[in-house]
Amino acid sequence: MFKKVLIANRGEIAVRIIRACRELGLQTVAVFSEADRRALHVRNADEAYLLGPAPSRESYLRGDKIIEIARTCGAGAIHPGYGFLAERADFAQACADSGIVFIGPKPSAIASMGDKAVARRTVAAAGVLVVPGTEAVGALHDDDLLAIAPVIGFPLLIKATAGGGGKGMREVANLEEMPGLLRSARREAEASFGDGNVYLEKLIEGARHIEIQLLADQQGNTIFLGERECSIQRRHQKLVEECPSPFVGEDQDLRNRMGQVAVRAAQAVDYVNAGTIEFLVDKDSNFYFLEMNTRLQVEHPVTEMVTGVDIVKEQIRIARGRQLRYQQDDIDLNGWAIECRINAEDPYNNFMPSTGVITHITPPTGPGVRIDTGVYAGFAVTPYYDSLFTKLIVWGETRAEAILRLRRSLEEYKIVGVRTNIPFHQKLVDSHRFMGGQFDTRFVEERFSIESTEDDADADLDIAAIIATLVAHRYNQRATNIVQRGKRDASNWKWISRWERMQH
Amino acid sequence: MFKKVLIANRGEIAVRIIRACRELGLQTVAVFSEADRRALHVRNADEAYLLGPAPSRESYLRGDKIIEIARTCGAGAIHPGYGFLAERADFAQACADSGIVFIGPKPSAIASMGDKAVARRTVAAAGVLVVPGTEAVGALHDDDLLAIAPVIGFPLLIKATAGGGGKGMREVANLEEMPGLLRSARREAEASFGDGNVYLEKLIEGARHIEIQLLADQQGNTIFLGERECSIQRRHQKLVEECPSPFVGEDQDLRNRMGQVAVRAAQAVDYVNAGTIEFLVDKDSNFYFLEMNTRLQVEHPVTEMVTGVDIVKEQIRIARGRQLRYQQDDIDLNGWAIECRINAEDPYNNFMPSTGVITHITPPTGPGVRIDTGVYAGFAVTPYYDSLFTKLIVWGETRAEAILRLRRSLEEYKIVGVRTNIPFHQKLVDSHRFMGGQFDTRFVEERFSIESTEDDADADLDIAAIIATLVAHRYNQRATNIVQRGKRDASNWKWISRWERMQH
Amino acid sequence: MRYITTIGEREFAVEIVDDSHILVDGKIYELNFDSVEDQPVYSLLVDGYSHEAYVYLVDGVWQVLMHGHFYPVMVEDEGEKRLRTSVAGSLHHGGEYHLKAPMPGMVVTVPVEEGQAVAKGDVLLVLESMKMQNELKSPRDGIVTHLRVKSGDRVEQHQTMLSVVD
Amino acid sequence: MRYITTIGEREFAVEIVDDSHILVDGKIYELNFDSVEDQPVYSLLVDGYSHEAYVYLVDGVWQVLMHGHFYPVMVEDEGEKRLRTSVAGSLHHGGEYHLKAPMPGMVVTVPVEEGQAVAKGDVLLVLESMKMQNELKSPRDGIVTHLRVKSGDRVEQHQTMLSVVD
Repeated sequence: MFKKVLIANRGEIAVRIIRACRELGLQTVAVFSEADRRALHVRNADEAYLLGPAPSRESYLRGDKIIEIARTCGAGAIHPGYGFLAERADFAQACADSGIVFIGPKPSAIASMGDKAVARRTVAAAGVLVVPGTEAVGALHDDDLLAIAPVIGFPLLIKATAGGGGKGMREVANLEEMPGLLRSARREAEASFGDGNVYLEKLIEGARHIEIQLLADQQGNTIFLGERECSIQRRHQKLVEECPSPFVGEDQDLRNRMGQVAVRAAQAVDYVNAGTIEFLVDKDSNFYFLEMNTRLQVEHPVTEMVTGVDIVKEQIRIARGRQLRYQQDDIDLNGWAIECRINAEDPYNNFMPSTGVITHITPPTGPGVRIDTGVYAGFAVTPYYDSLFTKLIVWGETRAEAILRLRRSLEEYKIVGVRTNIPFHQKLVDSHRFMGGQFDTRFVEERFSIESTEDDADADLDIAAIIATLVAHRYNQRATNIVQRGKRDASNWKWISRWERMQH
Repeated sequence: MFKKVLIANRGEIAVRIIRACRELGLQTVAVFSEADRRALHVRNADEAYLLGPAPSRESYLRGDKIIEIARTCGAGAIHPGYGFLAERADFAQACADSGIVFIGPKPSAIASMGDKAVARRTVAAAGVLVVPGTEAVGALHDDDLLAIAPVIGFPLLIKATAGGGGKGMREVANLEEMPGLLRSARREAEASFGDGNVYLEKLIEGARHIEIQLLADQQGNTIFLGERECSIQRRHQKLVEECPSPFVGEDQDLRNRMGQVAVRAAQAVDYVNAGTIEFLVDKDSNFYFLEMNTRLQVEHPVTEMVTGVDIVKEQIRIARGRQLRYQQDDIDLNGWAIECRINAEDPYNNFMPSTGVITHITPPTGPGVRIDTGVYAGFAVTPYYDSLFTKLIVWGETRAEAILRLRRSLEEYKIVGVRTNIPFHQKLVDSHRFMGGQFDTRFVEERFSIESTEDDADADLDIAAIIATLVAHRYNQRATNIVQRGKRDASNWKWISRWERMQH
Repeated sequence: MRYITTIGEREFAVEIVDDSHILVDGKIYELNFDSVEDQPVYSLLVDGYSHEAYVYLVDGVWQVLMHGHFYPVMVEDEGEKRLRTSVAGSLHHGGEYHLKAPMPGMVVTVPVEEGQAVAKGDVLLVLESMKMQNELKSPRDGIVTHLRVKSGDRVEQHQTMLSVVD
Repeated sequence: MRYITTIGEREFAVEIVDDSHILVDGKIYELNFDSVEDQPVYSLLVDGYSHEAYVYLVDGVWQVLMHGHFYPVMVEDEGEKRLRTSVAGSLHHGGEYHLKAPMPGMVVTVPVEEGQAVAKGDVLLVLESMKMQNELKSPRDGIVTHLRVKSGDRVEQHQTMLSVVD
């Protein structure tokens, strides 16, 4: 069986997968774009090969080149991570054709679940409820979609057929605005997946996004590892995930029913390896199949911390033909885990992406804290890839303990050089509705504002004034000194570069 | 009950305790010496007060000043951490006299266990086996000790009566060398504890150091949280600790017997709060009481990771008068944890302490990794305090998985600015005896050498040569350029400061 | 040194007495102020309390990020403050708005043309960065001028892409 | 540029061809070399393999710390190498040994006196740092001279505390 694994990805997930391989005694091969020579996955891997220029199309999406590298260096398997080539059936097939193990499901399963329209029909046929929407096959024209929309009813969602992660997704309130939204959705889908096809889905209001993590081996055993709550989203991008879901909570019956339906949906496509079934759950605990992600999820760590199962290692073991080491009865949920996605974006400037060299990091550590990251102090965050660069995951015996631990971790976390959404998470975690577990997928956009004034902020107004004045005072004094004396010596250069950092 | 806790300590343990307080919703007060203004515990606490100059005697050992600060700022409790004032019965008493809760045992229990000679008599009276040695009370003169030594038999150990952590401890092979060793042991004990008294103990050869973690509440419940293996030591300083012990392993009977004896020893002094009974265990699984540490241990995290109990939070709950949240039957050992103490010392230069500003840290992260630290990039490690500045703790489902995870974590861990003993840990973890769990307390000093040539080191000789040559080449080129052109501009200054760092 | 420090509606009269004392609205504070590793992270101990904040200077405003809250702060001496207050009215209206790239990226589409009238909130340009498409909107009514980019162009941070005038 | 690079008994003839090629004992390697954040941590990709090392320059020796192993490396051009080899004999013996403080600390005790004869391995001085007492021993036989410290003194790193001569 394979002894060397090529990781066809970058960032935190490439680092995560390299770690799993190392801990299994497997050799690791990184691939990288010109922008990523200094990236952590390149530093940590045993081998590393250049793919091409920074843009994904010329590097991380070059499946042909990646397979060629794997063959040349003798890697017997490829782990695709998430994004990029992870859900491309043609890539999985090309691996198989080259005698390389694709660490994931069979191409046929990726294809059935990857085309969201096919997926809906397949699972519906297996007796799983789906969210009402377009059921037609293949590429639908705008005319068709505009005609079907009123039948489904507004509000509805335009979604990318090849999609995921909120890319190419648009909410539509009425028929009038639909043509414009179709255009921008197709444009984004084309840019993200190389496929501009879209479909429609009814927008279930007040719904939660809850998903089931699955593991399936080649021997036909399929188990589920509890659920994850992923309702905290912005622009259809998940921001915070939990395991278990505060909505499911003690309702073991609901958990089991969702799990069993998820297993049935996976079995309907002969699913092998790790995968996730996403559901929308309404207030009355009715749940509807949304889509299946035929790959590792960003949020897998919360499940790992609560079940004790190392999902990435299990993926590799499955790909090596091993039987699952766990049966359904072995899976217990122990405690509570919450993940915050730390994105390079400015929460005070409409979440605009932020790039630059990270000059300093003080990470939170200590009991119950896990960080998955692809960066380090000195690394440059570039505009070419996703803004997610770090995940902060905490575990507690109870949800309350996990939240308190998250609060102290977010406060401890210092990142300088790019703006991050850490302040967003701090405000969110402090909100009463989050603490109470009372939120749906539209909570962040409709009921939450980072700008909202709160009592404790006012209390520190004088402290903010003092700090700003002291910094400004130092700045003025130093600037005067430099201008007056024209002293551009070593210590002043150091100071000047520091001020440059400050104005980032 | 108290709502604000003063932490009478510094470094990683002060940060650890602040975290526990925060996660319990308690206010925190740090104290600091002039050398520690920028320390992480000062940054992380809600309040922080200066104690005095850098030397411990003028700062962290100033119990009077600490109590005064606690009273002034309204802290209702003091957590002493380990070291400094943690095992000073007079300090615990002074807290009580000032109406401040000391988060630890009663002064009487500290006193009985703190005087090692009294401790030995007390637990022997409770039916616990002790290591043979001096049983006399009070201060023994050198003449007495030299007379008793041949009766106990050589080799033996001189140990500080007030001691712990290997300070003031000396091994004696014969009577001739004993007077000199007594002098140096007393000198070190005096310097470390302000008490030069020593006693003698037979050196049990081939023994392991295995200890039992205890928790006892004010209601009279005492439980043990499994054992820890602490045999990997150098100069009687622990370097690596595990939970469980590979020696005890599956021998649940031995574990229970040790645990029950430990509980009995603690109950003999009406013990309350967290504490540890240290045993020496010989090849035949006979175990002898060594001493009790009446405080939190450095190595408590391995127990936390395997039992899921947050020991520091439990200490605080106990101090608040709460009943233990666990009964003996609730305590399961799940998986395996190993801790490496990361010290600022140079393993290639006889483990000499290393000081300086830490300019860069890339910590290992990801699944199953915990770091407890008091430093960050930019912080100066000074010569005033212990060289332990970080603890790396890993968890795995099995010992094998934990070791593999430790290997990759040590390799990932980059610390620049001070030399660390990380390479020592890397070599140790790779040694066959460590992997096989076959070692006693003298293994590191007698059977292990970091200098030993190994095959894989030779394999990389050419790589080392290439890297050194490339760095030297860059250095020469740049130096030539600066000297020739006299260009001391901004970019050169940056470069010069970089070379200064390199020559640390 | 005396400053007038403004956060939103609140104004503070701040006097820096010496290295460890500051007077705020007549009240004296004892403090210990330090930066963390020459980074724009500051540690302030004031009357025993420990605070830590990021401070950035953006377009003349000190942005203080502390305990998860964001404070835009103006720090001025009396002369500066007077000047700003007296000219505020005349500067506020009129002039041009320059749309600068908030980050490096690629122009996806420019739905406006030179000379076109736009209303506040209209999309001027779509910029892609980090795989997200960001719609940049007009903060005011006006006419599009100086359109310097087209779709497919790569732009640097702070690069001016177009302007909107009255 | 050509260098003779020595690790223990092994000698490598190294020629730096260009930015991405190096010749070692006649064998060509393709490489990509970079430092991490201007720190003495270097990342080397050579023929696809990824290596990372700390490199420190101490007393003219390049200390390479890689994958948990320590390599003291001499890098010289041919002239330097010839010079060192030819004078090695004369430098090796005789002269003075200067005991320098390996770290900042406090002198606990000085068990030797000026003019005293010491043997290799004898303790010259006990230095306390980080709560540990470190015995500093003589690397050679000789006579103690230039004793500049006494117990209780604080010393800086690299400060010469005493010498041992033939």
